[in-house]
Amino acid sequence: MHKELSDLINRNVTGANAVAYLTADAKKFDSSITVETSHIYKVVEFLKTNKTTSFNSLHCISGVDYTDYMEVCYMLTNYDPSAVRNLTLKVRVTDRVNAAIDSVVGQFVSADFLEREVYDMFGIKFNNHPDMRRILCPDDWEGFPLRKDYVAQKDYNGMTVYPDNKMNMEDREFIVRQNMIKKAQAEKAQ
Amino acid sequence: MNTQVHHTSSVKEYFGGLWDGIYSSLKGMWITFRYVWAVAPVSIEYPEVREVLPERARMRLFNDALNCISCTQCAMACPVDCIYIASEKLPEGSEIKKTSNGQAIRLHLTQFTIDTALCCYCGLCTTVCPTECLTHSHDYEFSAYTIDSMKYDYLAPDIVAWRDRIVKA
Amino acid sequence: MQTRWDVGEPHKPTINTRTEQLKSDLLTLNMGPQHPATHGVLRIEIWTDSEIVAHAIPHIGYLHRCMEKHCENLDFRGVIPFVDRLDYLASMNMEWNYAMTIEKMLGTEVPRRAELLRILTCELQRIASHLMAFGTYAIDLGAFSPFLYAFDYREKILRLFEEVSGARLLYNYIWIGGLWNDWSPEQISRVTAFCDDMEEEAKKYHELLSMNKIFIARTAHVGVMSVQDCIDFGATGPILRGAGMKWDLRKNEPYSLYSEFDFDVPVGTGEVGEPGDCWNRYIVRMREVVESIKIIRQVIEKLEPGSIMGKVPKVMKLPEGEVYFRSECPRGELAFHLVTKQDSKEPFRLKVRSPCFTHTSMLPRVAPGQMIADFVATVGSIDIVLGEIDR
Amino acid sequence: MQDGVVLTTLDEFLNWGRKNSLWPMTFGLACCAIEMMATGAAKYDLERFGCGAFMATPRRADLMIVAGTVTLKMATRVKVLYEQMAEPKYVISMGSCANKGGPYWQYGYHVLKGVDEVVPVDVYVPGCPPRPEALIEGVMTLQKKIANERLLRNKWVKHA
Repeated sequence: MHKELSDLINRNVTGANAVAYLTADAKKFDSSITVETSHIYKVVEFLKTNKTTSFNSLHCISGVDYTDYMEVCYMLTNYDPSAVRNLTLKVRVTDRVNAAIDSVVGQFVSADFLEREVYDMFGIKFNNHPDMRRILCPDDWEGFPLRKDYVAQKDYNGMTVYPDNKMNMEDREFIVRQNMIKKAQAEKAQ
Repeated sequence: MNTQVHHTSSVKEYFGGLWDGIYSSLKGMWITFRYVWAVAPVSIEYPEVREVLPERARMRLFNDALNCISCTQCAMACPVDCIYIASEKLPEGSEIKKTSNGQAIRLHLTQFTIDTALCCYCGLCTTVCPTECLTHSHDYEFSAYTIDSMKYDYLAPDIVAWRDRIVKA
Repeated sequence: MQTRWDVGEPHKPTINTRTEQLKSDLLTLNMGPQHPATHGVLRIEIWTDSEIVAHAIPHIGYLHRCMEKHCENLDFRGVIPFVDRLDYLASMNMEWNYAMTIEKMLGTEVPRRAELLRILTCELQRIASHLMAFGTYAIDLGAFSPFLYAFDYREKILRLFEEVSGARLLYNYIWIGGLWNDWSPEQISRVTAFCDDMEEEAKKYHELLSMNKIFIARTAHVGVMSVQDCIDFGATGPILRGAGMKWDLRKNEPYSLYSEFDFDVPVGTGEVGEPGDCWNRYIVRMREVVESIKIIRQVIEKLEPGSIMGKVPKVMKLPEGEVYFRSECPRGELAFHLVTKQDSKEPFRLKVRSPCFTHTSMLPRVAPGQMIADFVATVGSIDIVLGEIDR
Repeated sequence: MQDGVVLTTLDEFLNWGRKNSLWPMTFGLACCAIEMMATGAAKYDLERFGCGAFMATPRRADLMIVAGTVTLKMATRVKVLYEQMAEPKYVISMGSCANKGGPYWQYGYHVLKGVDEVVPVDVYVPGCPPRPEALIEGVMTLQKKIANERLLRNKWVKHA
């Protein structure tokens, strides 16, 4: 299904160069279509409006951080009992400092919250999104938590995130302290 | 339409609606009123009447330190990392003690603490323990005034006293 | 008739001309993180014009417990207790969906008895979750006694789950490859007894609340969401069915053994009020309880002895790949997007697609033009759980 | 004069009155809130301890049961709610999450490690979630604590 779909996209949306990634074992893994980042809005619009393989709902947008590039996966479905279709559309973002993709809120209203969550967790901004704010973390939160190189901030308006007296440090270093005591007794004995 | 458009209802509609309201409420109230005699009381007077917990209930963790061979399987299986185990090598000549099911204890357990304030009572540690010494007891009455009193050191003598107090399944 | 929910400009205040000069601006109201009607820690910023909601902006994230960051550092068995805590009213369905995602990737074969018992437990969990929704929805509208009835029968289910798994609410019972322990025949007979009582109880709830004139006045024609609206917003489960579309993953994309059972999918037909309003969403949930009882009875007939745990390696190493698995939960379609690296012991990325997350995004579309009391009824009727929204 | 018969009996009477009418505030955060509701429901009835009337506003409540995970975004609200409560106020921290961060302490960048960082806690109820009986036992432990409070004996006698 993915092969013809990617050819269909390439024919209708110029410059989208959709590449279908087919997994060896379809029963175990999902296959997907990777699309050019700048053409994401046109591809989604085409997938929604074309007659033959239409997808009328955006099920989920999930970001994945592969350290050298970040991927945004759009899961499209067709809510029509007669023609049930699912598709995973992928877009790659290489720029980690100010990453930006076109928002698809124009086509699917459900993308509003989903894109805000991808921005909150990965720092990928979405152009012409009605309300580009963090959704889960507080607005003045530093850093983007789900990136692989994320380090939690020390404290957040007065409360320490990892207080030392709660980390059970003395239990973890129990072995280290035992060895030091034994070494001290050994020196005293000599 | 959300904002109810104000329409003047006829006399029949008005009294009909009134009767519907009273009748449907009365039917609901009759169901509740039947509970006075028709249904046995449901609530359990907790301190006096204690419900018998099922055999697999997962309450406070208990470790029978004599049988523990300090293999740290439970510490690795715990998703929350709240089990802290330390053990040391036995000196050469000492005799090897046996656990209840016959396994030899080669390491001497020096520390076995579980921080029940972090524990999520998922039971993954009890399934991994080879000598079945780490189990869930049926004791849920251990609320405390201070947070540090919730870190239980299973080698301490008072824990053995606690063991006799609970009913161990 | 004025369109009820054009998102763009807010609802124009309907003040009659005489008080026009009164320069009354919109009042901002915080249906704050601590509020009896928000089912947890959801904050809705309401701009009201004298009791009519001009527009509403939901603020979530007050229960963001960084679950997806945890899943990147936990081995595959250690993730199950965290998946329980997503939708803590339907933990069994969460575990089952996660277990099926991993089993699809591993290709393990789950024995038939384990698969049947999974359907039994998850349908029981669906009844418990809908009872909870019924109880709290009645409290939102001021009726206290249905809450006590609902919790009385919910305790019976929790007792059964406690005997089987050991915990009352967060079970860690459905493992990857099968189940932790088995149901004894005595427990199965108690399930059939429970199903018979639950059937009468459902009729009693119908008389107690569904047909109550006050309840109908409070919920009929309130918070209407059309089918096209639901599909645009990606709403699923009782909300899509309440709007009138016959869509249930267990029927349309059958997973596990659901294709062997016959049950029908209740749909909001609008016998009271119109399809898509609060009453129809509520009645779809109550009819789903009866359908679940039908499924449980068929499962108990088909049960036969056998092993309950498939062949799963002791240390689980998953090949490289990506899976997106959807299943039908009491609140809608839950899905897990799992990405793994070659021979990894923990998931590289586990994204949870939460139905309540998309249902909350519908509130700004439905709120304008409603009274505040009706807005409370709408929030109650979409039955959201904050653990799943904020993850 | 400190522990004279008059002040002690008066104190006991006051403590008896206050400990048997603790009004909790509906403050459900997460899974423990469901167990708190189950405690308030018919089977394990909290009403038998005079503790069943769940008040919506902090003004009319004198017991705050923190049931669930307190996140950093929610912590400021917990502090504000605590300050809005009338003075003889008590806090029960219910569940591992409220005690010390619970299962979310390791990678929980957004989770407050224990509610006692923002609010003084009287009784910690362990469990995840604690059984309804464990919550009732927590309320009884709090009642023991209230029973021997020294209300009059400290205030009236200045140079005690």
